[in-house]
Amino acid sequence: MNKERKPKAVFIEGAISAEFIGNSIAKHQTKTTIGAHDIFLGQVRADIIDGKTIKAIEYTAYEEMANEKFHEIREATFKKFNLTCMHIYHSLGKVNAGEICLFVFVSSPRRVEVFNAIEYLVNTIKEQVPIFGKEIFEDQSHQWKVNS
Amino acid sequence: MNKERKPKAVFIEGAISAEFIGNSIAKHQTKTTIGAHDIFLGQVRADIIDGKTIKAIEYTAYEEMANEKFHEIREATFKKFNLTCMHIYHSLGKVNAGEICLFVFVSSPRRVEVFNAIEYLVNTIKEQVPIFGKEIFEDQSHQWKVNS
Amino acid sequence: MKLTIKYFGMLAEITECTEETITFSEDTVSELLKMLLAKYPALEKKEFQVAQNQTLVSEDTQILNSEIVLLPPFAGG
Amino acid sequence: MKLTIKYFGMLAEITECTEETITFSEDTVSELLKMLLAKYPALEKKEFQVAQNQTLVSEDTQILNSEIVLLPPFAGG
Repeated sequence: MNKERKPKAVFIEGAISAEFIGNSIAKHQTKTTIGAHDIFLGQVRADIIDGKTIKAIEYTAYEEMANEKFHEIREATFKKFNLTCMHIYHSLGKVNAGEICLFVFVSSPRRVEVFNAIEYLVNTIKEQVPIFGKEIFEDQSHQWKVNS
Repeated sequence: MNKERKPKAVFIEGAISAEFIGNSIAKHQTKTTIGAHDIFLGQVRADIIDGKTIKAIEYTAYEEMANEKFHEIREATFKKFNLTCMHIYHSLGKVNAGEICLFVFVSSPRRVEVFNAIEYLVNTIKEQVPIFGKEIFEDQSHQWKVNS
Repeated sequence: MKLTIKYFGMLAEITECTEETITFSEDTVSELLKMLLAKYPALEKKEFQVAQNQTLVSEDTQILNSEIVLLPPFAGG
Repeated sequence: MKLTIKYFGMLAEITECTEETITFSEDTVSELLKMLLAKYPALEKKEFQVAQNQTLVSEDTQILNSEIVLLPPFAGG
């Protein structure tokens, strides 16, 4: 597998809607070699820290490097796993608690491929892509998100 | 965790629509302790066998036992993993190639839980639930589906 | 006793019915299977499991119930 | 040479700017960092990485480019 793929747009302004995800699923119903899809969604939690509740995360990114990294990760994942297709979307800007900020979608003829690919992809994105999250509390104070 | 949950309806007549999945995702946006969702979708492949293409699978089940098993698997999965919620839907009747026949949806505060839970759930469902699939070719001949 | 036997999937194609009632005076699943294989020799070549009370049972299980189900390989998803 | 330095996230809060241009006559990332830590002592306590040409670089990397980026811990997803 040495197909070269053009970089695809990953960043979306604001939250990713359930409808957008539904439409993306619908678009795959013409691809009849696919037997298994796996979709990971990251959702903003209303964590309570020292009595204050997070009401939103504001995402920023070093976009030039992030887009480059997303492209590299896509290529590496296609090489590592037998996938028919792969889609990655991440929010920039403000995403409220309960809303979706990350949408990763992989499809393959076989389920074992999608299980392995989704975990690898999500972990690699969290580890390697320069995205930053400002966790905003109800009183407008904030702290910086750290991935665990 | 020893909550007793009532058995939930799993079987859906015909294919599971992308819209149904989108709506199910939307319903989780009020649950602000969730940080990660994982969704597995099984889609009917148009496999070609001895020159003939599968155009649909017709699913039947020993429903009394299948519902019992789905309930057992739900309970076991809730005990094994830290999940906020879990939904399982499987088609009965005819599902065309490209359409979705299995929809498994787990949510948790943390991503590691959903990765482990989705794989366990899908594998256990395929292994333990008495569902049968008649693979129908374009010329109306058929063979019986075997899980690999 | 009267026993209802249900067949699913490819097994129902062999028996040409999804359900039948038979008279059975023996004791275990193994004895029932002997009877069914005599009636439907083509079953011999098929892989299947037996359920009683919505639970899979082994060949030496006693038949307690009035309903026994023959299940071909599971193929969900 | 003239060097543009970009700051992201919590680092931009410390420097009170997202970008600045400085005059830099030394050679390596390590020398640049010494200069920046002198200007912004609060950076000392922060964890961060340095990128040149959209790639993470180590302290002994030579500064070739006209743009250097300071990145706090990644927190996507």
